[in-house]
Amino acid sequence: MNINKYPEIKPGVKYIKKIYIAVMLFIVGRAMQAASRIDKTIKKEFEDLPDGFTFSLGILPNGPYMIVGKNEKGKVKYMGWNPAGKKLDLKMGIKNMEVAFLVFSFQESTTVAFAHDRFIVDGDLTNALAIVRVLDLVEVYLLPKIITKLAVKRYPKWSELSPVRKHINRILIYVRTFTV
Amino acid sequence: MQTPEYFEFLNQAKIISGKKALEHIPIELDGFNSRKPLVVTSKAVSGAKLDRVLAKAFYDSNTIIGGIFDEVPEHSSFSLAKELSILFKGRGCDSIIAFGGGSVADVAKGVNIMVSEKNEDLLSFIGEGKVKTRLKPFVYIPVSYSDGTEMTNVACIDHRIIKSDFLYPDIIAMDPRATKGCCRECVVSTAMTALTHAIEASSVAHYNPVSDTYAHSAIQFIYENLAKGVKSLGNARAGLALANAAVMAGITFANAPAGLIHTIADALSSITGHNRGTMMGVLLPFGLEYKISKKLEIRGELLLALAGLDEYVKTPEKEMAVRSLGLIKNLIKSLKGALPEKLSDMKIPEYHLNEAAKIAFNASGKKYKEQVCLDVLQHAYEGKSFI
Amino acid sequence: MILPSYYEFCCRVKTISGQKALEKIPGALARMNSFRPMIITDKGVSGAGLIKLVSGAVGKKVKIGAIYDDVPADSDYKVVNAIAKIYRSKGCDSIIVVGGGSPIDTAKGVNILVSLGGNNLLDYCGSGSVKQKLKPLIAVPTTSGTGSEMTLVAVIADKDRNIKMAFPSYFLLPDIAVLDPRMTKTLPPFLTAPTGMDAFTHACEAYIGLAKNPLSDTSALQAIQLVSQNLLKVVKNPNDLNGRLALANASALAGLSFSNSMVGLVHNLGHATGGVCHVPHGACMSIFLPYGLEYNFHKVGDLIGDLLYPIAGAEVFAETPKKARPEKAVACIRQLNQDLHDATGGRHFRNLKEITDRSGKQLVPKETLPLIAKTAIGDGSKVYNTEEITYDDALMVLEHAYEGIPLNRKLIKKGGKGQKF
Amino acid sequence: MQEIIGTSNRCLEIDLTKQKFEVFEISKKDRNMFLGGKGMGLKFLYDRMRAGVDPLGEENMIAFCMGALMGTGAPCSGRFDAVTKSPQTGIMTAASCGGPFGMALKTSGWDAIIVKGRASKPVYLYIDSKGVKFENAKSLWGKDTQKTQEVLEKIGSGAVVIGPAGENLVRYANICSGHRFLGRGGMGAVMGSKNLKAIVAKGKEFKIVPKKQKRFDRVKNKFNRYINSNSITSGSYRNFGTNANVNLSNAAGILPVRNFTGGSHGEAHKISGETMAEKHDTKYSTCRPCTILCGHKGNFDGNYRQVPEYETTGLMGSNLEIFDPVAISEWNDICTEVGMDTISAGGTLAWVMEATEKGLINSNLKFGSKEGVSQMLKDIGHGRGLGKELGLGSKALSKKYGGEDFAIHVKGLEMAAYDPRGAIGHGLSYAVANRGACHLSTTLFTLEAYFNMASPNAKRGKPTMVKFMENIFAAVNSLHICQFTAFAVFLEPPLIKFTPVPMLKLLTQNLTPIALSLMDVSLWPEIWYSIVGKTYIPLLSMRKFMKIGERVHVLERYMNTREGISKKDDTLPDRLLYEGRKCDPKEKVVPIDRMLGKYYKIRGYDKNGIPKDRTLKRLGIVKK
Repeated sequence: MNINKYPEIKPGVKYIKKIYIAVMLFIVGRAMQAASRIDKTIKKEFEDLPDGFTFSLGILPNGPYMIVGKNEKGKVKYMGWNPAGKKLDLKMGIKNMEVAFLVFSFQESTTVAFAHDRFIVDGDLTNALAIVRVLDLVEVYLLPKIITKLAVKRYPKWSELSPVRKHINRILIYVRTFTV
Repeated sequence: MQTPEYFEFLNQAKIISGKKALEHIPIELDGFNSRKPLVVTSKAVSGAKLDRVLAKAFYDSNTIIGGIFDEVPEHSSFSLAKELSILFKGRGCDSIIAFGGGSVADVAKGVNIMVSEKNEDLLSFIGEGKVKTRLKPFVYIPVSYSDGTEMTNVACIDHRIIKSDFLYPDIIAMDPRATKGCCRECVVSTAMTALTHAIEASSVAHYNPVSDTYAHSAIQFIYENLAKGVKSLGNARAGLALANAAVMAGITFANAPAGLIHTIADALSSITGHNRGTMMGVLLPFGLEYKISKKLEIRGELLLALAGLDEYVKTPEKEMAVRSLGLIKNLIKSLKGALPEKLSDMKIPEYHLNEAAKIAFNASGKKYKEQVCLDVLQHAYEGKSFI
Repeated sequence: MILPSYYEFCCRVKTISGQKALEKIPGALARMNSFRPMIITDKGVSGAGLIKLVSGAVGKKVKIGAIYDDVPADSDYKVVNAIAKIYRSKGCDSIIVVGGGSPIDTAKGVNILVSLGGNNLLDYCGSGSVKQKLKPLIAVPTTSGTGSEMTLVAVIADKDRNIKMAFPSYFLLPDIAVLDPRMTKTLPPFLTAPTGMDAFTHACEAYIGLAKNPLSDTSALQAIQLVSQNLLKVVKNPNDLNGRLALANASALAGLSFSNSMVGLVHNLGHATGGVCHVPHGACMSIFLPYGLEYNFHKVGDLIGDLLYPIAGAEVFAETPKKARPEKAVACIRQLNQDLHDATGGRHFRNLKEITDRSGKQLVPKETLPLIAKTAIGDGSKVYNTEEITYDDALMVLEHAYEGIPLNRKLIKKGGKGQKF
Repeated sequence: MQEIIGTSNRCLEIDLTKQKFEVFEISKKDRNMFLGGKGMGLKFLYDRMRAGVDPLGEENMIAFCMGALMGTGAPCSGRFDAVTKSPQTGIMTAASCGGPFGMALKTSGWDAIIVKGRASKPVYLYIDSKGVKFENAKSLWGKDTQKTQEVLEKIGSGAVVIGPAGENLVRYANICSGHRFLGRGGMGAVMGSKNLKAIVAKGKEFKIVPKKQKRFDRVKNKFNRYINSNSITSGSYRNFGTNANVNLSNAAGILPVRNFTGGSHGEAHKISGETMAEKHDTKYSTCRPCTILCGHKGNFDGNYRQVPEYETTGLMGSNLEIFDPVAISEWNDICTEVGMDTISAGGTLAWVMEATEKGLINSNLKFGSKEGVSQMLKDIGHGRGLGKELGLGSKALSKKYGGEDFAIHVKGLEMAAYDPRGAIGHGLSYAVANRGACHLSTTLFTLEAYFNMASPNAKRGKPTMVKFMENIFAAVNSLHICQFTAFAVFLEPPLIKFTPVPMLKLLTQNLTPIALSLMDVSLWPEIWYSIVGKTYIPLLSMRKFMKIGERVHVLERYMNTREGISKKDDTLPDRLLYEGRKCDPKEKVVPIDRMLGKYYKIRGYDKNGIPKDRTLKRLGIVKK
């Protein structure tokens, strides 16, 4: 047998998808930081988390990641994309790039992705669920209703989130995400 | 529902099935601490460019493919296994991915035994239970012509059988891209193999509740999707469902003794060289008819799997077997000629029947009498009904 | 049958079930090249004389290296470390665990330590730390309910820090589960009932859960059928060995099913109630099950309707029109609870109010309900329920369950219509 | 001496069980439809034998059919055919031979004999113009082919005999006449199973004359002219024998080396025809009558032996990595004496050598080592020890011991010494040939690899060429005339001789039917018509002749499909389909699947390779 006929194949990189997901993660991370200051529900969720709590959401095994945490003062901060050298209390990972792309292009909702075993959660599950609730709400703010309905189990009712408040908060969050 | 006296069951594989399943293989392998798999496949797969799809699925991971060997012929051989084991060791691989039909899986299992047991002499493992150590991680990716025997604990190399519980695949990854139908005949023959295995496994004398769960899923999937899969070959959903059925049927088959129809079809196809699955498809209705005519038990749950709950609860218990048979016959009819109606349509010489009955008798360990086998064969040959 | 667009299924456990299944253990060990097993169990089991039974069946052909029978009710990592030390000093090469959830979890932990080396289980904390095949582990369950012989997680407590650590890995699955009716024979009826209902719940929830898949479906249906046909019989006649075996099978099937499709609201509330009020798991399950189904009617009504067949049998199923099936199924479950209540002389509970401990003290006072609801939304099971669960929802269900009245379905907030899998 | 004008049409049907014989006459219709030789033999068996008989059982029949040209003095016409169901492959096999028996039988006044039944004890048959005598063969049983013939020479002028291999039912035992053989498919075992040691014919009782003598002479002269001017028939084959192919094959990369793992070898020149002619002082020793003169005898270290044919040299030489003409000629002689096919024997030996190397079987045979080969060949012939198993052929062996991937056979018949990876059209021919891996079904390798008239790697046009040549050769073997005359007939007509080779290559590849029409096949029908006295009409008669060929070929295929042959059998060994060779930088393999579909289509077979009813009706094989 001629061994050279069957060469080793080193894994390549899907650049376009990677960049798309990195951008999405950046926006979501920034939006979380912004929303935690504007929306009361999100604020409360974060208050219940222990001080100094840091978590990462990313694509296994090589990233990109987004890291969000509470600083000493209890303020939520987007802490960049590099998990190296940070103490992480909770690591949430999507099993691979293709699936991440499915999730971030809203072809598969977060809940379904969870049901399909596509997430790996390392850390305290209770905190993870709090983060999932926050992510759901952030999505409600960031995206139009048609898309968000695909992504979450139950779109908030009027009684829970009035349209007026939603739109005002949405604008504020967008502004804060892309400014400071 | 009766309670079984005693049963055993094992399904070693983790099954992952569905959209982007191939992309999950790197992380699954990582769970076995494996970073460098050797991919074994055949020209049929690389011809459809699926090997490239697989290579792409490994992008953005830390897993290096140690090599894609795509020249496994339809017949598995010791010499090929040996050469592949050299490739495996030369590249320093630590796991095997088999992507393709029966011979691919067989060769991969052979290689796995050689490299894991560190013994070049594969011949010394022939027989049952000669493999004693846990083998390297083994991933199997079914294609549309995988009939389920790949997922069992048997490797058949050069007509020699190696059987051991360690030979089950560790991971079975079904991806719609790989299981899309390739040709009508393939789809029908693999589905028929699976259907026969499932039906026979769920109607053996020893009732096994776990095996039944797999068998019933398989039967239901085939019944609901076969016509669709044959009609439009590109139908990814039907293809995936049929692949699922094949996997489940394969697993039950591994946990149950071979049934009458399987044994006869096996014997006849080994003589004539015709496709075994087609043969099973032709023989299946006649085998069931035989059982009904002899008042042998066919469990009512078969109808449940075929027709669904509503139909099942309405049918009186006595008519269940006949009704199931009718449904299977309808299914075969709906394939519109992709499956011959009787053996004589396959232009099998009639004198082979005697020979096949004899082989079947011996292969079954004298469980199925020669006359019984011959009876079924002759009815199937002429297309004559038992009832 | 529903084929989800993606699913994963794994159950590497070889099931050996039947009368005299224990006698097959030596042969199975030999096939895995091991000849000196260690037996791990708890005091209750050894007190009931079951260990004698096991060692009698196994010991004829294989030398038993050691027996450890002091596993506490909540498995602790220190116990794991201690057992691992004994395992090594006696030169064992495999583990046989006899008991319910706690011993099995402990044994899984021990297996990590003795296979991967090291003296402290905490070194292997976190997912992804166990990445190779471990030593042979044989599980012999003594309760027909938890199904932990079929699950891949080991939950082990760290009492110093007051947390529970989860060790998820497919390698933690036992190699073999041995189901022998002799092992569950001594279980008294008032304990048999809730454990049976536990398995029943696993199966029901697996069938309607978000992560359901074809294999979990069929095994769930089988399990439900086995329980509904045998549970009452066994509770009334504890010496029915065939019934016992059927329940053991049902438990294993349910375990196989729910470990791959996960569970929803019932477990969500059940875990929370158990955690806050220390109520036995099985009791919570049987109480919450009807509510768990009712809560999801608008999303997976058809599936719940399917359950009527295994619960009530073909005749009832055929008589009931399609639309009424879900409600009929729930009614049948309530009836089953009632029957068990009668058969055990009131020791099987129908609602939260009734739950009392041995001294007759009420375990779930009404004031704790908000606390339970708050705990519930932090429980992982809620992810796999088809309908969203918020604090208000949980509280609403709890209040109904407290009284034991059917759920007022107008109070359920509905998000979307059917569920896609 | 009495005269037979044209053909006698008288045949014998001999029943060994009852020790009786009948005379019957070939109808005019059959004669026109199947000529004689192979075609007639197949027709006899088709009419008389049901499908599925045991080849070694009583019900099997063997037909010896003389060519229509035999005895007239037409060039290269001293050949006869035998047809039977092969014990090696379980399907029809037809072989042709140039030994003295043909002429003897024909001049005894018989055009064909059919032997059926089984004698209770060894017999031989004596045939003269009056009929058959059944003689006790006790004294001959166990004697080798040459000694048996020495005894029989005294009573008749030609005989067919079997050696110990046939008696021991070696699956590839052959039938010997003189030093020529009915080689392939194990006909010797069929005779052996019938306890029939030999058939001897008195001969020289009749003289055979063509009906139109003048016309016959004219065609014959033209034929001789072609043969004498062709470089192969009058040059290399005449001077060096068929071993002239060794150097050609080696250069083209189709010489089998080490059980078909390589296509050429540095030492191949040692066994070439040129070397043998030079070193071993070769002289003619051929069929009679013959114009080409390809058979030779030579002096091998003091022993005067028949020079091995190319296939023998290839399979017992290079394929075993042995490059010693003396050893090969010795083994050739052993095979002659015990009476077995050198191609199958060589192929089986190569399989055993490789299986030994891979540890599948225990033997002392090794590639490149002469040790033990002579002994093994004798053991096979006499059915002793491991030799007994080797006598079953490589298909049965590989089924039993494993190693089917390197068992080089098609349908059970071992492959002749042309590796189709260097000539893929020939690969298709191997796969679809009726009797197995037969090189004589078409000799496409000559066009692809030797004369460069068709590209060896192109798939286009190959199915058409295979069909064309199969038809021609089926007709030629029925007519019966030596297949080598095809070189002359194909290559010598002016049109093709003076077309430049590159252009021919382009033509054959892209406009195959036109290229094929350049070849002048008219000589064969013309000579046939002059003998039976029919009027030759140029194009029409040629077409008719081609249709006869097609009919014979499809009839044989149809009979095979009744035995269970279908598409699944029309394939090549895995080694040729999947394994590239080192001598070939591109490591090409034979892309059989792509050519097969086209071939079936133009042949009128269905997708599964079974002749359609329409085709059979068109050819008159079944009634309309």
